[in-house]
Amino acid sequence: MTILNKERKGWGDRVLKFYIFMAFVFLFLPIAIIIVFSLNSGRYPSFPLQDFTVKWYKELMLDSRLLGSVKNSLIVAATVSFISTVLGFMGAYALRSYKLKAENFFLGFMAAPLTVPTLLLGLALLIFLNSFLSLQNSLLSVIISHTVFCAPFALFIIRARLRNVRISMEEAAWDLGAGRWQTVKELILPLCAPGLIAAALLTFTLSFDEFIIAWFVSGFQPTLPVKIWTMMRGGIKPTINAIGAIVFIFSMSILLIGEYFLGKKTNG
Amino acid sequence: MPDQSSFKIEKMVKFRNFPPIRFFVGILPISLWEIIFFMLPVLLIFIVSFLIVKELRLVFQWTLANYTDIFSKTPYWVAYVRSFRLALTAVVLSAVLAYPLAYAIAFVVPARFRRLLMVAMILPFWTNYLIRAYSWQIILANNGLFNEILKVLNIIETPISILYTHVATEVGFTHFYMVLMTMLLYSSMDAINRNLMEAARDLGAGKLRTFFEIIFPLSLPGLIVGSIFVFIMSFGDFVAPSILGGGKKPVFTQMVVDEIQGTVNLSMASALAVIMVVTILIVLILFLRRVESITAGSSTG
Amino acid sequence: MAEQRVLNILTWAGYNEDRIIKPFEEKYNCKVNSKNFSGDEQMLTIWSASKPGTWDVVNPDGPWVKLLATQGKIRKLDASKYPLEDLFPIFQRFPQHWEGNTLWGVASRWGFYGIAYNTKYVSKEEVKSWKVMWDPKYKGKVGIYGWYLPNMGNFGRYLGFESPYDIDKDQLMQLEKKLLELKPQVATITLTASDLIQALANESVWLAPAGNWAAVTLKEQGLPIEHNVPDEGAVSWTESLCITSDSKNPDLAEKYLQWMLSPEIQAKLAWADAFHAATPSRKAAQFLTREQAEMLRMTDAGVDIVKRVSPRKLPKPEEAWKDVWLKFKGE
Amino acid sequence: MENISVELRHVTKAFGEVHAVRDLTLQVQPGSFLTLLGPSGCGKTTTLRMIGGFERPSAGEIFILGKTIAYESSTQRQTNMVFQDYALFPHKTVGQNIGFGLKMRGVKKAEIGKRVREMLDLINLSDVYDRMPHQLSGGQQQRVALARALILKPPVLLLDEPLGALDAKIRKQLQLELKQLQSELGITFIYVTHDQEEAMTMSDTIGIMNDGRLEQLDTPEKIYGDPQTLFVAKFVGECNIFEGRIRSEHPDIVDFEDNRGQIFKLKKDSLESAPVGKQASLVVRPEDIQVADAARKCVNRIQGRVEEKLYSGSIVRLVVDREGEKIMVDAHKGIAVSPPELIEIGWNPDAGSIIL
Amino acid sequence: MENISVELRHVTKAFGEVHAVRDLTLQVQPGSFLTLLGPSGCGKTTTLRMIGGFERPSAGEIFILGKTIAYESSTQRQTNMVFQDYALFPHKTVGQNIGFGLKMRGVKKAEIGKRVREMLDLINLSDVYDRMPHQLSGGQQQRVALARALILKPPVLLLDEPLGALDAKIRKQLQLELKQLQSELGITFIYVTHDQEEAMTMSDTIGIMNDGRLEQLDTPEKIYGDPQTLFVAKFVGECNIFEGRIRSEHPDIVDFEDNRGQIFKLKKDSLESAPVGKQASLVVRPEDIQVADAARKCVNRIQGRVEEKLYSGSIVRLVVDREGEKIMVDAHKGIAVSPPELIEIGWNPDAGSIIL
Ligand SMILES: Nc1ncnc2c1ncn2[C@@H]1O[C@H](COP(=O)(O)OP(=O)(O)OP(=O)(O)O)[C@@H](O)[C@H]1O
Ligand SMILES: Nc1ncnc2c1ncn2[C@@H]1O[C@H](COP(=O)(O)OP(=O)(O)OP(=O)(O)O)[C@@H](O)[C@H]1O
Ligand SMILES: [Mg+2]
Ligand SMILES: [Mg+2]
Repeated sequence: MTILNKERKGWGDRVLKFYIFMAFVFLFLPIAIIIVFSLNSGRYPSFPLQDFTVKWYKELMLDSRLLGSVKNSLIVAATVSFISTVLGFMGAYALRSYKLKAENFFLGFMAAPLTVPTLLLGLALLIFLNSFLSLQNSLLSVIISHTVFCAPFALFIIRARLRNVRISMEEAAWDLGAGRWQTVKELILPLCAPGLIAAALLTFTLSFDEFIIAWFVSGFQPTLPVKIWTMMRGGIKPTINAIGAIVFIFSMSILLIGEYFLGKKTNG
Repeated sequence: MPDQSSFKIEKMVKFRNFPPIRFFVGILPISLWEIIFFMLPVLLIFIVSFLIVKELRLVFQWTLANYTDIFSKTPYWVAYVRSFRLALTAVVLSAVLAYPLAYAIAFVVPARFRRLLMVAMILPFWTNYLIRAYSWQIILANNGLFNEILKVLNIIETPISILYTHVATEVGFTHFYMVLMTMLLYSSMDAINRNLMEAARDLGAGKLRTFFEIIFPLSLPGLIVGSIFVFIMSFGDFVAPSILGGGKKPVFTQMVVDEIQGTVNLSMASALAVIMVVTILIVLILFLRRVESITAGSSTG
Repeated sequence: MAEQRVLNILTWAGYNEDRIIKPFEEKYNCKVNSKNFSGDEQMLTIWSASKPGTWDVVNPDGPWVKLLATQGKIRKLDASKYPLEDLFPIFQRFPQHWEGNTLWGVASRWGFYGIAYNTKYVSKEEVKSWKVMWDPKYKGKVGIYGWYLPNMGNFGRYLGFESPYDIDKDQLMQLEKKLLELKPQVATITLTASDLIQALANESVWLAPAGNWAAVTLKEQGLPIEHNVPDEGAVSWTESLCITSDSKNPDLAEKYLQWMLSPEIQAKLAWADAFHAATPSRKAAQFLTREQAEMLRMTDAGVDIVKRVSPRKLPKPEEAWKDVWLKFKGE
Repeated sequence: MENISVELRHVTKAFGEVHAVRDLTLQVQPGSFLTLLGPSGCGKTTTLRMIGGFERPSAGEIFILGKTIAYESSTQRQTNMVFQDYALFPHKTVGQNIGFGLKMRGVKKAEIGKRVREMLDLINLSDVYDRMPHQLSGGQQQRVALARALILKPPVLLLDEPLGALDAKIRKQLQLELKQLQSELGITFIYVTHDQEEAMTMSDTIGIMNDGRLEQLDTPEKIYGDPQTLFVAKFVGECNIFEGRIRSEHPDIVDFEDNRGQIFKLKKDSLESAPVGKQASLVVRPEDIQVADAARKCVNRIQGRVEEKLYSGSIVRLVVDREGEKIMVDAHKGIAVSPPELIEIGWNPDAGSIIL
Repeated sequence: MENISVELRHVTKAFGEVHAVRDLTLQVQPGSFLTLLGPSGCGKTTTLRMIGGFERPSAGEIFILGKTIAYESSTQRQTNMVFQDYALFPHKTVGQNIGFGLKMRGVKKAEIGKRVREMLDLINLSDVYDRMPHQLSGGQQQRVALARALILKPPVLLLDEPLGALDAKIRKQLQLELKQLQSELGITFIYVTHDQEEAMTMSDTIGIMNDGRLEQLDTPEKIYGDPQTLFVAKFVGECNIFEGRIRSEHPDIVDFEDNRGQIFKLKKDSLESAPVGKQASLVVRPEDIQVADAARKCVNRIQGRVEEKLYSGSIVRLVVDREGEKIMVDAHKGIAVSPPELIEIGWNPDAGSIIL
């Protein structure tokens, strides 16, 4: 590679690496706290710590409704993330190929769902989905509602990335006989992969974490945050910490294992 | 044979060659989704904001009362300004914190670790927002981790009050929005052709100048989108301002939440929401117009 | 399994916990769907946004029962079907539920407000009066749950209004003045009750107007939190179970109400996971430990507290009250 | 229409204020080799891009094999292009880049691999199959870009300076390969180059463009030997230009009088009519001018003093001064004249050409 | 050290398995014009990039003005580079691109504007000041890249095919401008080009590279007239090569016997010693070979049959068959021989050169 990559011995790079470390400490600190208190016997998380216990995990395992809500959340978040990324990509890609006169207006329209307070949006959607579309309160309602604000989100992210993909690449693919879809598959998708991954991850996260709209429209199939929210009426309970800890440890393990094997594959 | 009129195509950027069928295929699904599942419900809100609530029931009686009410009550405006300030602060903070992080990941970290870091960064946010917020409480409270550590280190004697001030709110905001911002910035920076940095260095730009002249402008699309998101989302959030900020100095969304949750004044809540949405949208569209012209050149390589 | 019947309930937290619902489902071979809310207004919103016939059982606070009855949203109950005699006497012919000889709902849980305080910082003497809230010593140590109804009611009692929800303009002005004086003392105005509990637990707040259940829940953990009803009195609350008029399964709903009133379940409800609060069943006490029953005042002596407090009601004119609250909050 | 491969009718292309191509009309026969030549920025790339379907003309029409261009569908494409900036796919290996078109046509993997390797041999890059484009040198990238289009053997191939970054040796070799492929497969080539020699030796037809306009479309010989405009004359090779007017017209010969009153005789050639008295220019190439002994046998003769004698390879360039007017003459390097000798130079009627 | 501008000592650069540059040693005098010439992929760009400080050598050292390269700091740079792929800043206008270096040096805005406009005039692009790079043609972009480096007038300028995308006219003009600037300002030029004529006419020194190695470093005349290796001989211009051995050595002249037993006499020239009996090659350029009358006066003569006669511009290329061996000869186009005539060709001792 270039010399730019070899200059890493400079102190500037060391400072930046230290910064990455500190940033991750900051990002992971609350999770560490959550994990610590999930193993603490006290009902209320406050210092000093009490005895070590795994009883919260045991309790958690017995709560079928809670586990059900984890499943619901996974279904919702995965679906929302997928639909949003697809819709967002289609929109962003269309915007790229045609200079819309009212582009700013369109973008404003796309940003609008993010500006409405979730509480109100949830209420409006509840009334709308129930009375106008007579959609029963269900996971479908949650998926629809979350996609409302996740899809524009994905659109903006992907659009920002697509702007950096040179148009001549597309022209070349097209010239070589690639159809629309093939150009997208062979060229656009790989080249804007970081944007797509970011969009998918962020929309997944937003949906997985959203509870107000979900609370309104989820009906009898609460998502995890809704479940947690109702469980927290009397203050947070360590079982909730235990869920947080499990979700985190589980996803982190998957990531590390996946990365290990992917890394092996690319090195080999 | 193409008719002459179809050649007036200068408005289209590249690919002006393609009639907009494809364009509609791309743009329609998301537009329809938003029109059906967003515009229509919001239209409801809009209509409701011109009605009144009596005895907890909507009364079909057109009125501007909600709006005149809002304009006449200063607490709303104080809260509005506060929301605006907090959101702007959140934008600045998360940008300032995220930028070096994205930069470091894009340009300092070896390529094979980049994906790992990007995904690892988002994982803490798969635990619930509320749990995280309470976690921050534990850290920031008077008898919390932060103050205890400072005490042990003999830096302070009496605890610093952070929890239940908007400093804590910003900590809560920054925690997530910094990651959001980092992801967007990274995805922009990753696309920068490294030759350009060499060229800038060759022409005598130091690392700093190279950064400001090349990397920064080319990462602007990401920064702008990130700022828009952070602004809107922090403006609309009420969890961090309530749980961490303490609610003593309520932000605008807390007022709206109160109207729904505490007092069930749906029409008032709708009116508040309408005001909020409209102002944000106006700011946004004006902002986008300026920004699009600034970053227009960087679109094609 | 033949046609499994379904019961949809819209309740406060606790009523749908596994320990309570599971045996019911098994016993009647049915499925209970539930949704929790955290305020009557919220409940109404959900209810009215749902399709008619969605809900079988709703769970409003006492003062709302008759309002719902006049709107025709709930159906009459057959008093003979319920073990009302198991309840403390005060709840047997509870005025908020009876209209002449018509019964609209049954009491299912109750509690009262007062001052929750941290015994490390606040003495028992001080909390004999609401006055302590304004004590400069506790500046920045007072927590408030951000719902206007209980707070303004409590402070109304402090100002000597016997019936704090039926006050005139002048009295409201007095209340407003007091509230605004309180603002500098306040550390936090919380969105939910759990936030207030959290604040008490991490000692960001030393004292707060709160329901007794908050203190009970904390005390159980060995935290130095006590609860006292000041001498000026306070506000109380009751939750009621009602059957909707458009219920598709009124008989199953009736079974559910009976189930919820059975002493064993009442005990479970009292010591629910979400939070601990008193239930009106006198017989339930035998399923609780002595300490538990005493903490919740589920004893013949304890229940007397109800006489010293005023029931939480809807004020008139509501708008004026909200304005006062808005000023307090937004100050 | 059947036997026209590519046709442009009054095609104009404007980018905002900038007119890149103006009123271009052009026909290319199937299997022929057309080269577009012109100064930098004259609109060559834009023309190719319009034929390739990447830009829509602002006005005018383009036909390929008798049909208007289908800007939409890419599967039925009749053209392929070698891009001036290569446009290699950065995330694909060299092999994948070259094989891309075949893959799009659903050719089997093994077959693609085989043909890609053949192409790599052809462009002398057998050992880079698995490299990424950014790991190649500039010239290697250009060859890959060429191979990527070539492998598809389309009816019409558009090449935008496909050999510009290559050294003379490999360039010559590839010129031969290209020419051979072109005639073997009957592909129509539309070729852009800056190398005049390349244009001259490879093309059936050369189009000289200037500022978006097509100045002349002709065989290489005609372009060189019988330029239609002064621009063409000056742009292609070097030339001496004498200003003057037509003096008289004979069946085969035209008399041209230059501004100094000397009369030169010229073959009529391509001149259809030579209106007597009209202002015109006479163009004579340096290598068409004879010196010394040979000059004395010529019909048109000029006296002049040798001012400079410059060696370059196998020829020698003389600058002859005719009382202030400089005339360039190319001679074999063995010539025995040297400055400041007074000499006679001359040329025959078939050597010069007149531009009206 | 003082009077050496750029020095490379045993520099090697490997990209993984690929050795782009091998053991390169080189000195460039201040104010001189060095051209690197070589086949595509031979390591020219890599060499320039190492001198420019963009790549660190895998082994060896590089000195600029007597100091090793500071890869870290860019502010004190002694070199500027014209990149082969231009590397124009896509988000800056042409004016901002060209003015970038001056801006970095803190030059005042007005001054920058003035100097940028001067540069734009120099490169014949006065009217694109406010355009974005992607709105320029390929050749225009290249000129902007050139201007961007040129405006800084550094002690050492590195140019990687700076005129490759330009047509002959503007190319000639810019060659002159560059040469003039170079000698006026005393800038050291290290230049990469594929155009041999360009290399010949502009350079003080030419370095011929092959597969990462420097084959010969010499003046253009020597490179052309006295190649040290067969590779150089073949790469620069065209040549006829006779294989054979040294037969005998005289004070000034060497006798060379080709494989057919014919003896040719040659000037010793650069040959320091010519070990008798050693295998060697004799190189003769086509234009150094005389035909017909002139041939008869030559020292070395060969009989052959004209096989082909190819016209190209002002010269004619004869391919002469010497019983299976093809010999290329360039003659003036007036020559009166044609296939399959039997002719005599020849050259004098100073025309050929021997490669051991
Ligand atoms: N990053 C890289 N990784 C692997 N090989 C490389 C890399 N960069 C260059 N090479 C190889 O190094 C050799 C020299 O490359 P370089 O770019 O110096 O050639 P060049 O002489 O400039 O060629 P050209 O005239 O085609 O531009 C080439 O064979 C090239 O494929
Ligand atoms: N997108 C654009 N916007 C404005 N002007 C443009 C654009 N693209 C090309 N031009 C202008 O149109 C003219 C023709 O450009 P074109 O690329 O066809 O030139 P070219 O003949 O290929 O030149 P070169 O030999 O330098 O590649 C040039 O003057 C160029 O500056
Ligand atoms: Mg071009
Ligand atoms: Mg190169």
